[in-house]
Amino acid sequence: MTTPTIDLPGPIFAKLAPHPYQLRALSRGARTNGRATQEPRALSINASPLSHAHGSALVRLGDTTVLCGVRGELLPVEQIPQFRPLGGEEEYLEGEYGGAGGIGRGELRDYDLLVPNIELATGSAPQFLPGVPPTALAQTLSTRVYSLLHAAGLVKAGDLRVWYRPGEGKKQEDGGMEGVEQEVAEEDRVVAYWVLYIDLLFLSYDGNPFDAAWAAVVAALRDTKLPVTRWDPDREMVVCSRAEERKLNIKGLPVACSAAVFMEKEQSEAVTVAGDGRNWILLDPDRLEETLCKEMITIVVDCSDGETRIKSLEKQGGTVLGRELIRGFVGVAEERWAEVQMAMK
Amino acid sequence: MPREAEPSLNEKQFVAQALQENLRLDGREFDQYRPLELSFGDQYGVADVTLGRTRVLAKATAEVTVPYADRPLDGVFTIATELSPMASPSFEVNRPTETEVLLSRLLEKTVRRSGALDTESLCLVAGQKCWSVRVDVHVLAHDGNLIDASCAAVVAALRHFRKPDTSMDAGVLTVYTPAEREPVPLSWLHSPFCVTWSFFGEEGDIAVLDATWLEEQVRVGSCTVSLNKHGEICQIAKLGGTPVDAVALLQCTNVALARVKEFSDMLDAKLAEDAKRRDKGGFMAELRAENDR
Amino acid sequence: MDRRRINGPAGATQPPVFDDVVSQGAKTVSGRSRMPDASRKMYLKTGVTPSASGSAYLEMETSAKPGASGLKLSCSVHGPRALPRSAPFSPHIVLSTHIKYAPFATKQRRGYLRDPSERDLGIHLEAALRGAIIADRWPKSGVDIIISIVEGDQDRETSKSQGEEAWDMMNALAGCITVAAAALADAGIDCVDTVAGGVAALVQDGGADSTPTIVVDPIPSDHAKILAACCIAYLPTRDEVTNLWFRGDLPASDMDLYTHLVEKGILASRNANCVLTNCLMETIE
Amino acid sequence: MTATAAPEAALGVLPRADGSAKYSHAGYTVTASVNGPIEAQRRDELASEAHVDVIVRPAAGVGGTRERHLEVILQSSLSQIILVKNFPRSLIQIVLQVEDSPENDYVNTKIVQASLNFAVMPALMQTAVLALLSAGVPMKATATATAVAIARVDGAKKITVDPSPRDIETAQSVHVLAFTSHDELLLAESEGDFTIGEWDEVYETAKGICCRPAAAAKEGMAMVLDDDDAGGTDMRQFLRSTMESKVAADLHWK
Amino acid sequence: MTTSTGPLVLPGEALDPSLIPSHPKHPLRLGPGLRHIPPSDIVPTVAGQLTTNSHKNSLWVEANSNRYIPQQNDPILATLLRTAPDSYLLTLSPHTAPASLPHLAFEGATKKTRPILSPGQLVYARVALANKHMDPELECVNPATGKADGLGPITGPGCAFDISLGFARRLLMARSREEGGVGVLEMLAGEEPGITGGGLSFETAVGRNGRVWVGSESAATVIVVGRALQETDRNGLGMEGQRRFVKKLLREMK
Repeated sequence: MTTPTIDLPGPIFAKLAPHPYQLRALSRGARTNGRATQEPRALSINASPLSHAHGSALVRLGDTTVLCGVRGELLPVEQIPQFRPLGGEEEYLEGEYGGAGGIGRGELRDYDLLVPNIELATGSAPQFLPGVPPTALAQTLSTRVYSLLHAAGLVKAGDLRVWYRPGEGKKQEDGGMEGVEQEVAEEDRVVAYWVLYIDLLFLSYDGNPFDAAWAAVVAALRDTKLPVTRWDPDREMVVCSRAEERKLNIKGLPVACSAAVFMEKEQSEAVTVAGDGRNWILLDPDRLEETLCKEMITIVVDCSDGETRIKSLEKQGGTVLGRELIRGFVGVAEERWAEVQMAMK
Repeated sequence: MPREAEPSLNEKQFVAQALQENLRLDGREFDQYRPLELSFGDQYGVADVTLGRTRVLAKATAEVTVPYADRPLDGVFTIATELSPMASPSFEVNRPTETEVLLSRLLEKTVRRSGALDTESLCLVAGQKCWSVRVDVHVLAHDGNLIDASCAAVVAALRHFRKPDTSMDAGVLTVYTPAEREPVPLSWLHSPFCVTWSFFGEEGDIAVLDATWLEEQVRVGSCTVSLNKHGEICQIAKLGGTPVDAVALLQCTNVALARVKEFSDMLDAKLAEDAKRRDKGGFMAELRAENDR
Repeated sequence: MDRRRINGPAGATQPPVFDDVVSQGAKTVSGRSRMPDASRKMYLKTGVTPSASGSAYLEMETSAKPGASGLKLSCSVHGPRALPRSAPFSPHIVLSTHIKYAPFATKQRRGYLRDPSERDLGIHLEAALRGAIIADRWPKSGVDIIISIVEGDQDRETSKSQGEEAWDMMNALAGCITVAAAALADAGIDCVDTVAGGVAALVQDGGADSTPTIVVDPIPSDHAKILAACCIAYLPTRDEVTNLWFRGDLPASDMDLYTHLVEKGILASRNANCVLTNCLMETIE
Repeated sequence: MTATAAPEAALGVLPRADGSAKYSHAGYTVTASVNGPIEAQRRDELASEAHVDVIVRPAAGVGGTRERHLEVILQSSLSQIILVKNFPRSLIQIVLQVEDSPENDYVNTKIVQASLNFAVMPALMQTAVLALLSAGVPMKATATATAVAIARVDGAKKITVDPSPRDIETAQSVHVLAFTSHDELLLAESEGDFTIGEWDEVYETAKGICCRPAAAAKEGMAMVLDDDDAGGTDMRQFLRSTMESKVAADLHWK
Repeated sequence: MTTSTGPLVLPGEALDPSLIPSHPKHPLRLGPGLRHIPPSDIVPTVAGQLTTNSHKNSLWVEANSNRYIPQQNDPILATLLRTAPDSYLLTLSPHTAPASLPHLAFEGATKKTRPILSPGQLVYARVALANKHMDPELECVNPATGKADGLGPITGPGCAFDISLGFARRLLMARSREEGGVGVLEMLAGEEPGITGGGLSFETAVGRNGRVWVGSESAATVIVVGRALQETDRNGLGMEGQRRFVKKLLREMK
């Protein structure tokens, strides 16, 4: 495909032939949305806009607007079929954040204490009309948020445990698997868990949903305050105090940074073969750009404690982004991190 | 929706005519099964059954769950049959076809309703906790007679399966991981099998066992008899099709019994053989468990 | 179990139970701070969803009572667009309205599947708008009007203890009508007039034998008892009511009570209409 | 069964599919069927190229959002190596049935919400590629994939190839990488906590497994069986030898 | 023997230039399984054995598969799906878009004399037109001579059997016994000394789309021939194996 010689008005050209349109813009040094290739949209975060949720955040990334509400509900241990009390509190201490520095471990995952879900079908964009089951995109986003929540160990399992301490303070020096067998009523024990329902609602969709959604999740969790709880032995239930609330201890500040690769050749045909043309890496792609790009990358970094830790790296759909480009992209992500950190304040 | 390819008129006519001459395209006798092969996976509860070019994989699993309110003393037992496009592009996920519905119903009646598995033994804490045993049936290749093959696979998988060991003391339930204690078999009451007859000819007077996909598309009717080696019939299903003489049906069930006996013996043999193979493995597991403590 | 969503724990989770509510079941009446005819402040903004043909966001000033927050609505309009080939011929535009509470919109967590009350709201909204749109301007085409109730008007606990969710739904509906009208205008879909919603209620604040009074834009938690209420969709310049939803029972003593109630409802929607027109003016300038 | 065993594969295991493969490695066993090019349904018909449809089915329980995610990743990667342009408006359907995944003896797994760990990805990718080859679907290149985990074992860093579920539990980060036969990075998925330096090491390790130069491999079939963690299995050579035996069988008559 | 067989090639692999034939006069002809990437790259797209014919100066990848992709002039065995105003629609292989066969593309067919075919009818035809952007078109008459050359609707007792595409190709070879290594037909026809009970009378029509028609008055014969062909194909029987199997079949017939 070549750029037509007749000069159509932008919008029409964009509609008729989006790819050449974008290509022409890029060869002139800017994207169709006027941004430079490595220029993200401004990110604004506004904390606790909701009053019924325990924590919430509204995130705007250009014309992408997502609202996240975190709500805690209580899960009594007898409601957990596979529940297994560990020994004394010491046992719980190892593996606080999603467990033993490892991923996919501990109560958070075993008991499904974190329940993120993303709703796109709010008319947030013409292709997302309600009344249909979640699209593959919505499901993929939910899964990515879910995995990252656990992998990044954002939430502390300890924050979600509800203890019953008959003899306040006094502790048995007894742990280990066998500790389970002789469970004494008087021992301190976990009676319930908080389950965090993390619901994300897209009010407006203009590309790069993951970065926006993840920022909203982090902001909402940082904003989350759960009521202080105690176990009422007589009524055998967990009672919450209206007065006292406790903030969650959120570990670090992981920030997601996504980009898409725009190929000169509209068809990915000549991949792997010499002369597959120029390509541009578009940071924070918008809706139009997403439809024109096959290869995507998302890096989640956390620079809170000095050095850059990577929490997640996802690259798929192409072969342009090799080792060097990815290394370079980490730098871009670091810059993004600083910006988002400011927005979080 | 890509529809299933119909065989040509010529083929249909030929199959029918050949049967009239006591001939089957693959040279089998009317009451002869294709070679049935059964193999178990590395893990407990995985059975792979092939019947000629038909292949079915069944996997049994168990997890602790909350019993149904109306049956506090029973465990949960489900058989999931979801045909994927792997069997044929004409199957779509989340779009049950008639084949799929029929299959799951027959398995339900044959295995579940016939009480092959003692569901009361799955109860852990009355009304609170019980085992949920689940068998997933995966049809990998479909060249006719899914029902018989699937049923054999399900029964084999469940007989082969081991669920985690548990203990109750001081009202506290402990479910042991395989590392802590060797898993234990299900309490199994009897092994039913399905035997499906296909009928051909105007009066459906030609009865054929283990029809191939081509034969199934030509047949005028079919009848599935489910029974165990003691000759106890769990169900008989003749869903529509050309009416068939009752006496002939009886004859069918007698032949069916013979086949089922063969299946049972074959399964027992295979299980024994597999147990021998695992014996060492089991011992290793014990050791592993020891070290863990 | 929904295989297309992340389902959380198998066992049932319970919303927190608070020490105070456990003891006292009776509901606290904060008392109404506004004049009977005054509606709450309303914030309205169009064009919040650029990729939609039209959109609007509406927010109601939060009432004094803690825990009970204001109404927050987001509406997007898609279309008019050609109906699918399968659809039967229609000489006029086909409205499809869709109202959904966000999971975090209310005290009790809402599911993702639409419940009957949400469907009802959708039907009322459809009726209210049909009277306003010049439908025959787009034969064989359809338009989707989608409203997310980001935050419900009332905390459901109280409304539950009252056993009268309907009052909340009426307030919600009034808001939905107004925000939808704004979004339609933003989408440039011709209407005969700007429709807006309003609620009026017959309340009894001073015990059982006190004389009931009529207030506009009621907040259930402000009042001891709501006897009846009506939600009205109203076209001011044409002086037409496109949808009227009445609920409750009126004392037989006063025959005109119903008429008064409706009049107040119209007043309420007039109030809303001012905000609406102002908002649209601004966008034009 | 054991995670260190060399990969095994059989082609054409499903008689009625256009192409099929059964692949077991690192405790995973996956069977794949490929059908196509066949007629695409209206909704996913593409005017200028074939629609690649990937379906991932867990061994037990119903598939959920996690499976959709895996499907999306595989779909976008495989359509890169398949010559989709050759078959406009058609469908190439790949069904991946997980038969076995390594069990973690230290946990009792949950089934109802089956959620495949993404360490299954290499097995899925490899099986899909083999099935595509067996179906003779025209491709630009082949691909090889592997999984790598980084763990801290008493302070020291330990890189594990083809980690077991136990390894993954205790790992600090887990990585899945896939390369085309032209040594290009086709897919990279990592989660956990790591530095770019660590990722580099992972990259090197993975590349060593997926893209060992043929020259090195030529030093005898022994390479296929070698599976020490240092070198790891030579996936490319494995692919080659698998296809060699398939083609030899097909062309026995020559 | 002008055709020489090269090494195994995988999609995307670079070819050893020495393997590419260079005939002074004839232009280089690329067969199936290869694509030319301008300017001068020749790259395999399927896994198979690189085969060259120095005489024709042609080069292709020998492989076997099940999914038929229409090629011009291929003889095929198709099933009639339905009748369109001026043509018949036929299926070449399951789940693919139907091919069209004009009503007048039969020997001596006119509006009046054209054969009337009913759905399900098997037709032996030739692919007249095939390209990736259009559904294929068939003909039952040689446009040059106007003769049927044995093409047309298949009548008379007999049955069609599925075979692999590679096997169909072998059967269609001019000297299928010597080049293709298929001897069962001669053996059954009793043209092979040392095989008693042969001399069966039957006819066959081989379709490139992996279907072979066996016609005979005796159903038993049809079945025996069909089984012999399928067995030879599926279990890759060599000459000796074929001989043994044929003997077995003939014994059973008694």
